[in-house]
Amino acid sequence: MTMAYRHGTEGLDMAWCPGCGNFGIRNALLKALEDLEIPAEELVVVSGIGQAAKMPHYIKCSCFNGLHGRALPPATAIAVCNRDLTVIAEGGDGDMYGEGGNHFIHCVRRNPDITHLVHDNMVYGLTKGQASPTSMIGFETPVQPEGVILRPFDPVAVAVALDASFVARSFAGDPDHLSGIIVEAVKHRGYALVDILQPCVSFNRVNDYDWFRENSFEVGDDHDPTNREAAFSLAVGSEKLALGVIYRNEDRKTFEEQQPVWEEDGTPLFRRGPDLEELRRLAGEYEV
Amino acid sequence: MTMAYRHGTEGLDMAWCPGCGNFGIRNALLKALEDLEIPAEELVVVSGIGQAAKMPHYIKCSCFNGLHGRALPPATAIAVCNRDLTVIAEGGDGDMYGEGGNHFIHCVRRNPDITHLVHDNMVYGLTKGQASPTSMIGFETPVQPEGVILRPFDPVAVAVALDASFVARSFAGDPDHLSGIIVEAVKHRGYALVDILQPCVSFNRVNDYDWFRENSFEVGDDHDPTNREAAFSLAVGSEKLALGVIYRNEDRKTFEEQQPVWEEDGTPLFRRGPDLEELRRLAGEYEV
Amino acid sequence: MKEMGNGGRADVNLVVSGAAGQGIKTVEKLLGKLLGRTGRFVFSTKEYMSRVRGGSNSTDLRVSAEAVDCPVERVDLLLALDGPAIGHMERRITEETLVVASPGDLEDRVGIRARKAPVDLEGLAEEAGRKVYSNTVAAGVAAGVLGLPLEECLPVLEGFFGDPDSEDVKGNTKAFKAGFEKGGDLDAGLEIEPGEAAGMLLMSGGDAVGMGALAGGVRFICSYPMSPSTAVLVFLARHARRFGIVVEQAEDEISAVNMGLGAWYTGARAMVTTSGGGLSLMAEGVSLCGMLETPMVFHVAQRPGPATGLPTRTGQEDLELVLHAGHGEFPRIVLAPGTLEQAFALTARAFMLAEKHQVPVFLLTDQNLMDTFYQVRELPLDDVDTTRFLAEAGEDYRRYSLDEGPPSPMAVPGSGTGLVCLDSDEHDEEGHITEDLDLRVRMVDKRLGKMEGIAEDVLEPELCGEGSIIVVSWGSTRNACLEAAALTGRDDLAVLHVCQPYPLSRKVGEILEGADAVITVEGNATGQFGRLLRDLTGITPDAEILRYDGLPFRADTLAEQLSSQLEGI
Amino acid sequence: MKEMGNGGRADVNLVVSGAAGQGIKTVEKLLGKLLGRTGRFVFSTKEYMSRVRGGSNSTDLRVSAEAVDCPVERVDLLLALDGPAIGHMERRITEETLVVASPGDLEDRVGIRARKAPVDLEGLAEEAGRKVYSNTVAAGVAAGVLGLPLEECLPVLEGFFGDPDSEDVKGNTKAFKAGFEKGGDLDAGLEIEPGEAAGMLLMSGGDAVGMGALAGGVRFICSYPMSPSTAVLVFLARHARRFGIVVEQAEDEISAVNMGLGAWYTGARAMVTTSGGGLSLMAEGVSLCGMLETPMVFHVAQRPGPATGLPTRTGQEDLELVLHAGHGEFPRIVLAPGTLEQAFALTARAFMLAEKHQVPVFLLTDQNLMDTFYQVRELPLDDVDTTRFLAEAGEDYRRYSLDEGPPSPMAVPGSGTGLVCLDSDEHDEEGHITEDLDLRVRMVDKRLGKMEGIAEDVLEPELCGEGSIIVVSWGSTRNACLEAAALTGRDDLAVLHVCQPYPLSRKVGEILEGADAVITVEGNATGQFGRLLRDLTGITPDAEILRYDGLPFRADTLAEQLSSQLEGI
Ligand SMILES: Cc1ncc(C[n+]2csc(CCOP(=O)(O)OP(=O)(O)O)c2C)c(N)n1
Ligand SMILES: Cc1ncc(C[n+]2csc(CCOP(=O)(O)OP(=O)(O)O)c2C)c(N)n1
Ligand code: SF4
Ligand code: SF4
Ligand SMILES: [Mg+2]
Ligand SMILES: [Mg+2]
Repeated sequence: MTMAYRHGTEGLDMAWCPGCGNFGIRNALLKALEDLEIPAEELVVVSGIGQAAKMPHYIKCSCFNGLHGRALPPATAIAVCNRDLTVIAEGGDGDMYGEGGNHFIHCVRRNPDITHLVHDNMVYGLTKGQASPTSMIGFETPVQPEGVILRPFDPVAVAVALDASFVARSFAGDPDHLSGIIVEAVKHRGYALVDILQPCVSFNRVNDYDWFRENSFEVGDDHDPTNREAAFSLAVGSEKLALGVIYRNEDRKTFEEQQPVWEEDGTPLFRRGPDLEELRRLAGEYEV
Repeated sequence: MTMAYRHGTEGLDMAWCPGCGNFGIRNALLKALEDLEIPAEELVVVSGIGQAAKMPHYIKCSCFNGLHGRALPPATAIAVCNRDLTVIAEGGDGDMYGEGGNHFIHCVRRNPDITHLVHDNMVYGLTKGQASPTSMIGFETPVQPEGVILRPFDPVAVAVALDASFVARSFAGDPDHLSGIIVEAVKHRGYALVDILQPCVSFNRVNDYDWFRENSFEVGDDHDPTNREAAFSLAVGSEKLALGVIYRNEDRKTFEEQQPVWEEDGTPLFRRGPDLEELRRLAGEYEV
Repeated sequence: MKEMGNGGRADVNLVVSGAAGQGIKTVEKLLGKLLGRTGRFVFSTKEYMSRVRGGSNSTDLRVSAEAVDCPVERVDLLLALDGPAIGHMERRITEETLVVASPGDLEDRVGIRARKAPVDLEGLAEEAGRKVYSNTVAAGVAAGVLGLPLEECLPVLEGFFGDPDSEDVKGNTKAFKAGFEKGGDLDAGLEIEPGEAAGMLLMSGGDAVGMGALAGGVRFICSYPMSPSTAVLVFLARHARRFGIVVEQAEDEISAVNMGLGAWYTGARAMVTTSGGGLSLMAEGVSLCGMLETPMVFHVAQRPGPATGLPTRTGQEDLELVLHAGHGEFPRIVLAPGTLEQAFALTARAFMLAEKHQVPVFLLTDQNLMDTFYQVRELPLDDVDTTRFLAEAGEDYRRYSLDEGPPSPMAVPGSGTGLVCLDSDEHDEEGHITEDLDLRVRMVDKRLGKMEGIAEDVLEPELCGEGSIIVVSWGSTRNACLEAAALTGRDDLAVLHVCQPYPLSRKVGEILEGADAVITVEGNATGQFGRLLRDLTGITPDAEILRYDGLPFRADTLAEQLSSQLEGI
Repeated sequence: MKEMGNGGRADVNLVVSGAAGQGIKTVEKLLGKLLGRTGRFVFSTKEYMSRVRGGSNSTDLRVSAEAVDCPVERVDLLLALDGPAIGHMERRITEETLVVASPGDLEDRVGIRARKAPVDLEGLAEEAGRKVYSNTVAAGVAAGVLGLPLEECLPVLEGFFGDPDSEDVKGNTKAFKAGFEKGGDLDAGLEIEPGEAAGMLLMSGGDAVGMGALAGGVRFICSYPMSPSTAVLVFLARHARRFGIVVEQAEDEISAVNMGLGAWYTGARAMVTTSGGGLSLMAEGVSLCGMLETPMVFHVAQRPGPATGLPTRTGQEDLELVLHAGHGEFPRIVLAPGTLEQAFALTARAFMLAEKHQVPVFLLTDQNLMDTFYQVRELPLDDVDTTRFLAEAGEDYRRYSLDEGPPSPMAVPGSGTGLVCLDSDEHDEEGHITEDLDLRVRMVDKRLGKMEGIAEDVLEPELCGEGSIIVVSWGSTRNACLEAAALTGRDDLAVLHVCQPYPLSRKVGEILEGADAVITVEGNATGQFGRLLRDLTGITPDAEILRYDGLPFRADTLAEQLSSQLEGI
């Protein structure tokens, strides 16, 4: 069994900028995988394109590094076709909420048993600093020289509105908090969103480590994450960003659980061949 | 001035099934346009593909009947390029929340001054009865023979989570209510969603006129639509569907209002030519 | 080449026309069953508007004692379920056509030059119990005109309408009998003798593709509904439990193709079914498929474009689309069945080819093929190649190894202790992102190098006839071309049918090289296959017969077009 | 054909290499300014990795007293900002190359066979105040080696680094001077005399396309960021207020193209800018454009694929994509500029053609063109055709009138009392959905009929030289082909440059007909333009020179390839 956390950084040519929040996320993820004891060969990380989406190249795992914005559909399919695999979909805020926004909505509705890690740096990193869906109003970029005018997308509020089965937020600058949340998210049966506040030191000079610290707060013990209205209030009720598990709905069945293919047989689909005999019977039914 | 409501049904070969909720919506829309006194030549209805999306062919207006799922982007562009036009985007639940889901999210963020009418029949009508994003769990169709397993999309809750500037729901079976809501929506400065419960007599035998009547209620006078948390509670707090104006946020600026092109000049863009003299100056700035 | 169309009554072409919602489909299904059970051959095709109710649609049912497998323009018997149906069919009505319609509807159309047979369909239906039985009355008339034995029909009716003691069966049976009697009384001279059709399988194009997918081992289908491709999604949904398939309706086509690739990454054979517009949306996914070298089967059922076009009609306008969809360069395969048997066999083969060569395979059909049905003797189940091409992921597994292949051995995650890494960027052998530009070149060469193995698996064209003037058909036009060529009565004609447009068998060039003249037949306005032919063989067609009004080629009118083209050659 | 490359020191190719984030861009910009101001000509191109920090990138600056407009492989002077840069450049370093690097970095690379010039860039920078001035030291070294007059350089520095009294300007000036002195001391024999470059415009491909769009009257651009096309979006965003343009970043490419069509429906000239992957996503929108007959300009800046491929590199792999993107059949135009002047002129022309013919126009560039910069004398502003082609919507306006054209006169909503109706379904003259199949045929014929008018506006190819062996270049390879042909020293060569691949001018066929041999040069692996040539002219190239490693063609190595191909002919 090869552990997913085996990788150091030595020998890896990592394309992230020194000081980037992605390093903190990587550390937290490795820690979580270590705690979860997931063998590397049973872990599939699915990502899109962007700086965040390079993660699977920097940890020990199988991966499907597909198209920008399109991580969730393959992640869903992988989870439903082979239930022995642990599936994590990972990428940036542009990737997951911009180009991939429609998959986000419908993946939440589908509720596959996957963990969704979004590196939310409120900017497009890889393409050099345009606004992302979560950029703040007034944020200036080469494409928005007079500042962003679109209302920022609030993934947590929207996920609650979609009745996602697990919704959390954490911070790249607090790897302990983050790894704890990731462990919970992976253990959660069903779709689990972790929106991760992530400083981008190269293109986002506004939302830096300090800004995130000053503009977030930890969800208190008094919060009942199974209360949807309370979760929504927590998400939108304050100027500051709530950190922690904001909502969970354990009543929802997963996508996989409801598939006839898994009702009686646990064999991964790739080990199942065509049933030509049954097909012969079916063809026979076309006899007039 | 040609009034948009001039069209009768005579001479029109309307492709809707007898008894379809779309007729009620059409009546309500014509009534609203009449009340609003919008000249036909200043009205543009933008639609996608589906039974609902055929609406612009059945009223007197200019129209952009584009692709399935893609009504909101052209509607936004039309509104921002010519502020003399009244723009309505109209289509079905599959069109707007399925194929077009990403545009829905980001259009709400953009807040153009358009009215968004969604015929929500909880089914794909034109393609003969598959599940739509709003279909109820257990709804059986040829593609979902054992019933829908995805959690239905709640457009109202999501729009509130996105802080849409106007969110309402109405019912095709109550054209008076609906036309009143449409009038408010069109008058509203900014993006206005009207999710319209619409019976499909051919493919949705579950959510028929009676079902909608029994499973909806009118928002009471005590509801404060400017209260976002209250709006959310109204949207998700009951098994039944709230009808009326559920949320409004008049503080948001529209997309158009924030465009430099409109700051000093009200001329529609098509009447503005290139400024070659200014371009000559710009080119001069490249002299080393 | 098939001998047919002696001009006599070898076959009767019966058309049922009416509005959407009037139950044409019931007539068509019922008659199909009745004709098959009584030993007749039947071919059916339909044309319909993009609406749920109203308008005017029609279904052709061509009936014969011999096998029939393509449409004709000629209408021998028209069952008009409403007034507008007569207008809708007017162009195809001749003096020979027997038009059965209600007296009122017929009178309104005094102009038509046809054999008029007023039958009060609604009245007879009401007598039988309910007005909605009109379509059953019509079916009865048809059965009577065609001279089917009533006693053989009755048991079929029972099976068809459900519980034999139910009101419905009784009413429908009464209605049918009433119609049957009228039909017989018309003495139309349109009887068709029974043939050897007993025991054959009556299926549609959609069924054939669906069963081909089952034979190909499909385990996952994800698609967004789009006419005329939805039939395959519905077919597999119906059989999902029985055959162990995950069937998912996607939020959009982009999700569908990306889910499909995810499924196949785990080794679950996957497909998507869509039409041109949906494939346009999948274009980036096609390119991803090319880069990841993850197999995928794309069923593309064509309809006329551009954009929404004519959503329920037929065309062959998307050949160049499937040839070029997606950015960048990578190999692909395009298959285009011409018969139901081919639809079955090529669909199954598409899965094998996709997995073997790790490329996108396009199965190009159209509304014409999807919505048609006729009898086939049996499905070539024994010829299905069920080989799998999956490796195990050993400790040092490298998904894009340059040591073997092309293609590099494909393993799936969880199949061993090794890791399976895919990357949409240019990548190294392990599947990690690279900026090594030499490696880039080797990876390009490796991907394109797969074309060699693909060429070895190419399907040969089918040459029918000995003539030196060759009519070239591809995809669903096969049967109409064959019959049309026969109908011209000229023995200098041969028909070459291509069921794999890309890559193209060398044979195609060799055969056409030797021809005196080449005439292509295509369902588009610009001659896309003709261009491909010139590109791949250097041969330019001498003449093109193109149809792009949304209707399929029909044997008799195509024969006329062929004849007039031949005059010019 | 241009006379160049006498092998002497007519030009110096200087390369700055280092990690992302080390300020290569500053050196490149500063040197560009210095060279221009002091009368030298400069051509620049860069290659970089898809990352924000680290890795190894490089920028070529080719300097001459004569105009230079394309890259060479040869490196005369390498400024290596860090150790890995030397490794990165190793393949291009010869014994002739003067390598300037810090002593430590040079020592680590004892193997390299080059003229080594150890300069302690960081040390000198620290002496000048801060380590980050290293790149300015490097620029100073370059200026010294090239023999620029220091007194002319200093005022430029001030303008470049901002407020003359600031710490920054002082420190940078000090750093520059220190480097300059070192550079002069090296006595490298790489001085370049001043030429006639004064007063010329130094601009990039991105700038040229951006200004072309302004000249074309762009009023709306909506796009999703994607290298290497984003430069145009950024350019127009910067000038949005000044020129009255709506600039919007879309949520995805699908939104971008549909917004663009909406804008142009209102008569606001619109464009999108994207790369191959983005265009794949827009394919359905392209088809919509074809059906609605609403104009649209697509700027497609190519990069190597498939899928994500090499996002920051160059290639010409998407010609067939733009030729076929979108389902169904409709006319289109493809333009592919070869110079900055063409980039400007063709972009402006794209808007005119789109509106005149009501079709999608593709402006096909690549990273090579986007990221290059050099001097141009002036932009052909006076040649811009600013005609508008909009009608007024009168009372009975029918958007798809068959009475006039093709194209039918295009009016926009609100321009009159009439209604303007567009429909993605097949439609009648008023723009309403139809199922009239005769009308369908007429509408197809009308749409395709626009090809005639388009053909009249086709741009002729440019033939340089008298030779009978013709090197065919398209798009951004023009300048490299011209110089390479000259470098071969053979007078039997001519270069034919095609700036409009589709439709292709008849002239192309006529010219090539008469050639003794045809050699195509393309930045892809399968010879896409060669295929198009065969399709449209019947001519098959005798040889193809293909490059697909993500780098542009360079004149000197291309000349060698040409020479070796010529041996075979
Ligand atoms: C279809 C498509 N469009 C655009 C791009 C270009 N692109 C690559 S990454 C990216 C955005 C990166 O932002 P984000 O997802 O937030 O990730 P980050 O780099 O900030 O981690 C874009 C626009 C692409 N690769 N594919
Ligand atoms: C890209 C694309 N995918 C699929 C279709 C087929 N299609 C047309 S309408 C429709 C759904 C109709 O449902 P809805 O939007 O709810 O409208 P309704 O007919 O119910 O009013 C679909 C899937 C299409 N036209 N384009
Ligand atoms: S660009 Fe920003 S997000 Fe990307 S690696 Fe650098 S700091 Fe991190
Ligand atoms: S199919 Fe349903 S939604 Fe469409 S017209 Fe008929 S009843 Fe209305
Ligand atoms: Mg980001
Ligand atoms: Mg619907």
